[in-house]
Amino acid sequence: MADHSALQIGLRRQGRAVVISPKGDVDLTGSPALGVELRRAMSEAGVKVVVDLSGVPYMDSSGLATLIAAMLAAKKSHGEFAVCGLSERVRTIVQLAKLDRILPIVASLEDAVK
Amino acid sequence: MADHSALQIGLRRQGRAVVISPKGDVDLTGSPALGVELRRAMSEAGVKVVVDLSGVPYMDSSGLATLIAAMLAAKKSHGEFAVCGLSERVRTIVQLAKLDRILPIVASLEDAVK
Amino acid sequence: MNDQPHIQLQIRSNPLFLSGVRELVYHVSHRAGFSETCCHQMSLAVDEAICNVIRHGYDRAADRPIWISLYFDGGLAEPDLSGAGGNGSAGSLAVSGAAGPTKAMRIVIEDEARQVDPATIRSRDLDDIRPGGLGVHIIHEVMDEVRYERRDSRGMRLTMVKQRRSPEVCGTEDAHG
Amino acid sequence: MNDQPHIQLQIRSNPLFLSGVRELVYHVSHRAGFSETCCHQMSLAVDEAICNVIRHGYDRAADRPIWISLYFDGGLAEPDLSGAGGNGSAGSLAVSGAAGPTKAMRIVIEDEARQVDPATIRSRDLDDIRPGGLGVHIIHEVMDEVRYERRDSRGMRLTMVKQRRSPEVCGTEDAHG
Ligand SMILES: Nc1ncnc2c1ncn2[C@@H]1O[C@H](COP(=O)(O)OP(=O)(O)O)[C@@H](O)[C@H]1O
Ligand SMILES: Nc1ncnc2c1ncn2[C@@H]1O[C@H](COP(=O)(O)OP(=O)(O)O)[C@@H](O)[C@H]1O
Repeated sequence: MADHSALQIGLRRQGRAVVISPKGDVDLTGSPALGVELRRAMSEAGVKVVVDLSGVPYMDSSGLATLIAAMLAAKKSHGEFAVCGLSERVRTIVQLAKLDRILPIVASLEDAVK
Repeated sequence: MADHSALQIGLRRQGRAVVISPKGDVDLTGSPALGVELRRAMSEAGVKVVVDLSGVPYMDSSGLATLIAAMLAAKKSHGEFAVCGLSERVRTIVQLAKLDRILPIVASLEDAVK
Repeated sequence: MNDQPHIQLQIRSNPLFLSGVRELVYHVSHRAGFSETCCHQMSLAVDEAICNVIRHGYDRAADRPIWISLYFDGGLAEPDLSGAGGNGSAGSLAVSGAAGPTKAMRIVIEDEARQVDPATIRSRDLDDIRPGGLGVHIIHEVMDEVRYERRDSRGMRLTMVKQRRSPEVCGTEDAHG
Repeated sequence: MNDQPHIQLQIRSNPLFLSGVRELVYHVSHRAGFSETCCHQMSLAVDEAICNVIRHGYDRAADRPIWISLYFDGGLAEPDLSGAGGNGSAGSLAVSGAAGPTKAMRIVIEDEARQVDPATIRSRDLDDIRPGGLGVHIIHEVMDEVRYERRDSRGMRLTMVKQRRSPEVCGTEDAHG
């Protein structure tokens, strides 16, 4: 059984990027914390913010909304933002919401932090 | 999320051994099928029957009962029987039932088919 | 139509219960023979629907009731338990649980929250890219039927149906005995 | 003691529902702050108890009712949802869900099956090695309190309690905003 504990959020620098790695389900209980970390990371000028979803087995529309908010905020402030590491299941919900061409999804973490 | 489909039971020969590999939860719905396979395999003289539990994330007392029945049947017919591949979680329930010193548990499949 | 649900769940409107409800829905639908994808979809739809009750119906109050009823239309396999208990008696192979006669799963979610016009519960234009407003769209995408209505007394009722397509019998199809 | 359960589940006595109920119990107890081991133990105890109702109480009939009630004694954290919906407003960190004030989990399982003397529901001598007769032992091993009783009307009631030990706060203990 996968670990379905409450969301834990890792944070590290990798070159010019800040990589945010939630671990757990990004649902209504976890999305607010992810949003807080995203806004905090983005408040720093010149960084690229990368969300690595490889530790996220499940996401619902509250998680999608959090990612869209981050994307829009990045656009507004001319910052950079990328998402990577989507599991099959998370990819499916991104597609269901027709966000697969809108969210800046990159193939791998290596590409994302470039 | 682990695959929690209904129990699937693999069967193969490895040297003198018949290896039975249930995949899925061995609970009240799955134990009867495992029991059938065990009895079938044991009806053949001279084989060693090995149950590889590495594909079993969960087992309850109906699964334990099935393993005990197989062990007793093997004793009665002077057959050989071994269990391997217990996950932490399955090992815990074996211990709870105080069966860890009673069931013929071996460390690995290689040891089991020897 | 059988009007006693196979499973009825009452929870309080605390988001901490979402994951448990999702997993319940996932596992029982899987045992009823739906494909993994369909089970994920149904658990997602239930999650979205409950989130909406919590956020819109109950204004995020965490202690109000929500009822979730699951109906397996067409019935459900009854595993053959003979031989279980392991007393060594002969027993036929249990129905694998994946091959139930279930034709569709019906999920009904009810609350005591404020009543709204069902027509106002709808998806927005997705071309307008903004956070939020995705839940109802997702529910409609993954379920075959979706109907919101006012309950007689108070609160709302959401009925969702997912058909089980025949080639989606998953798992093994073992011979019986 | 609060007498409205946080979660109440009614299922029919079909073993196909066991996995769903186990997962529900596992996940909600995890969100209430119990350690993984304790969650596994509680889901195992519920599985064993329901199996016994199906096998001994209902003689394996698959369509009889079983009620499972979950009480989080001491209460339950209410995650802070502000900021959810992602509209960009500031929001404090949600309570991680692992740090609830839950002191104990109480699980009550009820049926309409034949009434038996609670004293006859007991574990056997485990030195006698034979299949079966392990469920009640396991339930007693993993739960802190176990009480079987006759219900007023008909059927039996099993009440099981598991204390949450304080050092077992699992997951992160993030600062609150
Ligand atoms: N259970 C409900 N009770 C009342 N209104 C609801 C309910 N579910 C959805 N709605 C309405 O439908 C709209 C669309 O919901 P949804 O697509 O989930 O997006 P969001 O919740 O982010 O607004 C909501 O804004 C709300 O007005
Ligand atoms: N829900 C129940 N209703 C009636 N009798 C029960 C119930 N649960 C347990 N029992 C009795 O307790 C005994 C021990 O149960 P258990 O330890 O689970 O082993 P087993 O079910 O294999 O006999 C059973 O044989 C039965 O007589």
